[in-house]
Amino acid sequence: MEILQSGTGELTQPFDLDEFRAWNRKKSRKLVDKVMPEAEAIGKFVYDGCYIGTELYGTVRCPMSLAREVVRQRVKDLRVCGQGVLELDLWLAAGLVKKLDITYIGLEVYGTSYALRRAVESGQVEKCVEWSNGAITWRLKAAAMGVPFLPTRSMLGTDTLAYSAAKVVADPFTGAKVALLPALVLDAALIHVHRADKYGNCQVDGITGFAAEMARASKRLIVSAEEIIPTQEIRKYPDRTLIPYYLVDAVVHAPYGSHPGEMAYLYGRDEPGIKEWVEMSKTAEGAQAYLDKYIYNLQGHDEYLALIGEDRFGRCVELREKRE
Amino acid sequence: MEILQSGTGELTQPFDLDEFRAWNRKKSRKLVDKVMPEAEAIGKFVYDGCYIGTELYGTVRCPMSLAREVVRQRVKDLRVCGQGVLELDLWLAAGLVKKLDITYIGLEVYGTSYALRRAVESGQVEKCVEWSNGAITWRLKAAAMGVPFLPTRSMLGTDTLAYSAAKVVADPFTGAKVALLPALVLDAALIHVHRADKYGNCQVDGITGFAAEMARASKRLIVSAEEIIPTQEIRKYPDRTLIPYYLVDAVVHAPYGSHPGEMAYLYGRDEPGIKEWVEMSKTAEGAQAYLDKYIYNLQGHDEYLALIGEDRFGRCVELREKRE
Amino acid sequence: MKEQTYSKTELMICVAARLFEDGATCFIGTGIPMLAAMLASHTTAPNLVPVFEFGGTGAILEELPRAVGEARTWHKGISALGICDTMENAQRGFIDYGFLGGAQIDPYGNLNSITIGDHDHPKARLPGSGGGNDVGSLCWQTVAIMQHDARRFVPTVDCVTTPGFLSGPGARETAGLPKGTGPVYVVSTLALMDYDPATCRMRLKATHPGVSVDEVLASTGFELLLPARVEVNAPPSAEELRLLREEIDTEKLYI
Amino acid sequence: MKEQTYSKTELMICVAARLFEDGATCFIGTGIPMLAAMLASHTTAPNLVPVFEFGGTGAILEELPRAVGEARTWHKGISALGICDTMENAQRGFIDYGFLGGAQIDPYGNLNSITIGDHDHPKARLPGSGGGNDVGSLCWQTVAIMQHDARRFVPTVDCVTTPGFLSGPGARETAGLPKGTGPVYVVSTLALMDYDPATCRMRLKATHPGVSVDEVLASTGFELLLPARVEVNAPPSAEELRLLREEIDTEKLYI
Repeated sequence: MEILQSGTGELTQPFDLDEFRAWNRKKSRKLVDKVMPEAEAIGKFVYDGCYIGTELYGTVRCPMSLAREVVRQRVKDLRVCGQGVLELDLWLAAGLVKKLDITYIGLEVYGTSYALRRAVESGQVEKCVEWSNGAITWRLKAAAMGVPFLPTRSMLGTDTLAYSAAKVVADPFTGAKVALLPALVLDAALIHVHRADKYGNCQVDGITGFAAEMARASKRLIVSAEEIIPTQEIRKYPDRTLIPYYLVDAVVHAPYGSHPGEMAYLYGRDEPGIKEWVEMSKTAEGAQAYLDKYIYNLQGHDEYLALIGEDRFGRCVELREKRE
Repeated sequence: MEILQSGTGELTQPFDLDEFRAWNRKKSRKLVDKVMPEAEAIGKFVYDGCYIGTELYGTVRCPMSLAREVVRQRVKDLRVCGQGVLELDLWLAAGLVKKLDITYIGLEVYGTSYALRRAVESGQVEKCVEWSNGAITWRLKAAAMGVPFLPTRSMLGTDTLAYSAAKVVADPFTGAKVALLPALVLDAALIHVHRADKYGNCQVDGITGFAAEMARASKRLIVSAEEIIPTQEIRKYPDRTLIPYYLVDAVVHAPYGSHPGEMAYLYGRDEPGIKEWVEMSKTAEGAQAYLDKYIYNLQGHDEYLALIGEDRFGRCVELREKRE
Repeated sequence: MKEQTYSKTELMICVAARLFEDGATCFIGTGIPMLAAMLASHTTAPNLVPVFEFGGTGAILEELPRAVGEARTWHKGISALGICDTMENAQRGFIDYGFLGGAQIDPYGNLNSITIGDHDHPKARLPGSGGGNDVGSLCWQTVAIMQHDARRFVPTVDCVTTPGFLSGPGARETAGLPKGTGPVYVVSTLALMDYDPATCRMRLKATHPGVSVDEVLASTGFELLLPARVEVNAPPSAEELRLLREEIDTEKLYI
Repeated sequence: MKEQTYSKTELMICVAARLFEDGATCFIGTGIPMLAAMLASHTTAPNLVPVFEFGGTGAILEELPRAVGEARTWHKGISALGICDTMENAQRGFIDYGFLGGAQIDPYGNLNSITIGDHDHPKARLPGSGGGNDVGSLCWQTVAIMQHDARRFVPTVDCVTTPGFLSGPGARETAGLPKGTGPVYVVSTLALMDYDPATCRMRLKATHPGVSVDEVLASTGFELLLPARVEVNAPPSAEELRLLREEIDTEKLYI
């Protein structure tokens, strides 16, 4: 296969599809109760140096309670597939991240991430390998499909490609140039859903982002759910199962698990909560104070819920998207 | 790109992704009423020599009423992407098919298709290019993704590959062999759904087969629906939209449109109806008599509904899958 | 136990059903594999996870599916998605077993369901590869279920539709098929076969009750390897027959 | 009509909003593009089909989205699927326009949002490519919305994050990007720019009211082409301002 161009970025997480297949072969297909506390789930499946990803944004259906637990347990040297807002900001501010396959880390309407700037400009993050959002998703999709790569017509001709680990080849059918995106298999993934049963069968309302792809591209999958439902409900609507149980290693019950972000149809964004991070993260000291207040000083998500309080959650619930 | 092996099968439908992009650019994004009778839909969008596909099986959520209309209009020299039961049998028996990208055509529990045997063994079907079910779906998926090919680890080392138009190359990341499946863009596709609005936004219950992929891989898409629903219902549950309106060219209202096949949660298979075809299709004359009785002698689906009658449909409704 | 009569097909289904591993994911093709899977899920493999091509996974098999896409393939199931989900699960290594049929099989377990005779001018056009090739390529272990006669058990299949061991040891890996995959058993109307690990050739494992080794050999169009000891399969139990006749194939589609 | 005061940002949003084609599919990035799209859908482009990265298509923009995945991006929408649906729609040619921002832009419309300075030892680490590269690669026409000063309008961007015309005529096609795609406009705080078809270089099209051509040129770090006649953009209408202030950015996030 003649390579017309190779991105100079490191393949941060080398892959071997047969090894991934062998891993998947060992995962149990039995219906086993996987409900456990967040501390146990993160303690068991997220480890120093592991390659990890979170699905959707810190402000949208994001496993924020799990992301906070990763900080609380001070897991180090993470390699992260990075598209995120608050959740990756917390990890960067806590100094947990060593390498990034980065697509976008920022504060959306509030601009550039201060935590990202500090972590990268200081050299604390050792490597940034660049990708587009489409590309990183297609990399997960390649792993989810069980193939070594997927082609795309995106990224061609740019430095995004030059600083990636993609390769450009000529399509053998038409001769057209395409970029090949290597499959990305995660060591661990965190995904937050509306509902799951105790075995890990998951349903999501609204957009599905890249949950289906990331769930299938991960060796270990920790799911947090707003609600734990009976399996009977899953079996009644099997066409709503976005993530089947056999992909899942842990199910964590996490009401308001996306706070201060939103959960469609359940609660809206907590804008003051988001702005608090935006303001405090402007300095390293402020960020540290935020981590103390919302993570290190708390035992877990239950204490976080108590700290935020029913009043504030109530206001978020009022702001929820409704089916009309 | 070094080619290690090339299937000897013809690329029955050559493709050019930029031409497909240009086609898609011209498709209207406006919300326009596309409801029309089946005769008009087939007359407008299915033409002699076109490359066509149907989604799912003749016995399962299959656009049987549209498939019968294709026979009624005696559209000739069809090139067909073939995975089917009753619907493709009807086309083969009616002598409409010139070339097949075949994966499976048979009668499932009732065995080999007599119509297929007659059509191929007599030379009436000029070419059979072989694929696996996975491969043909991934070919549609490639087109749906807008890429020239998708890799797979299926088909390697077999005559299925040798008689296909796939190519084997070495993965440039790991050196492993993979088969590349060329994108397949259909001239026309027929898909039957549970519900659609007048613009063509579609919902399906139960398995989705390859509807999402085929809808996105087709230049013209004719949808038949058991029920036409208000767009308000679509906008209330946008997460149920499997096929968005901008892909759709015609919406045909077709209650019991999958008969004698089933429609999950609405009606079950009409086993005697299926057996009637199995028996009659054993001979060319029998098949012809069936076509006369159920297609040529009728003006359209309304007359078909009258011929079958409410009693028989009622029995099928009793046999439907229920949510429990 | 009172002796019961049973058909060759019933026996074959029972022998196949006993091969299902409890708690394993099994890709179920049309026909006999469906009956065997359903029987297994009612007997020795209650935690079997059936996987059907067009998207149904984890169905409770209360009624026999007659098509790989009908609602019975996801009845009270875990998920009802699409063919890509299923095939990509297999490609990613999540499907333990595949149960398949074919018109011809060769000593290496390669199956043919494309044509008898020349591909472009066939004597008989068969249904085509279907999901068979994907199952044979991508599932960890495949089990073929076949009528047993010398026209079906042939030295060389007219088309290799579904890969067995291809030309022998190492051939799958050389072709690029996933590591560690391949055929494990053939269940026929006469016997149960496995494969010799050294040569990858089909080997008799156990005859059906009342069938002699000679009859099996005479009905096989190639040299079937013989182990040191040929076992004999147990006949269908009364309960297996009752399930098959009264709960599984109530419409007598197969038995 | 009574004269109204307005900010540069408000004017920029109005000029951008007027570029939306009614009935077109538009990929909307975070920030100013969201306000412009919402304003357009309330004025000249009621049949606009907004497309948001993580799966929302055809939303009715009743409230300003603040994130490209929040529920407002599919509120009363046509479909709420995933990022693959959206990106693959673009790759397949279904997205007419993309509205984008960036930290730097060069004469060929290439955008940078990766780093200022050396990639591996940056002076400033920016958010990254995000969906920008996909939009610039795959949508038919892209419109950049930028603050206008010489630090942002630069002769060469530090990283080509999102492709404009790359190095000039034919470069996109040579690189393999889809035929017929590319940047069409830049809306800045000072002016509206398009591109000269012969050279693919940025060209002044219309200044904002009260802004001189010289001011635009002085704020541009490269030679901006001048057409025979430079137009002047209409100021925001009273209705545009009312919509922006009272219905769109009610939380004053941007204006």
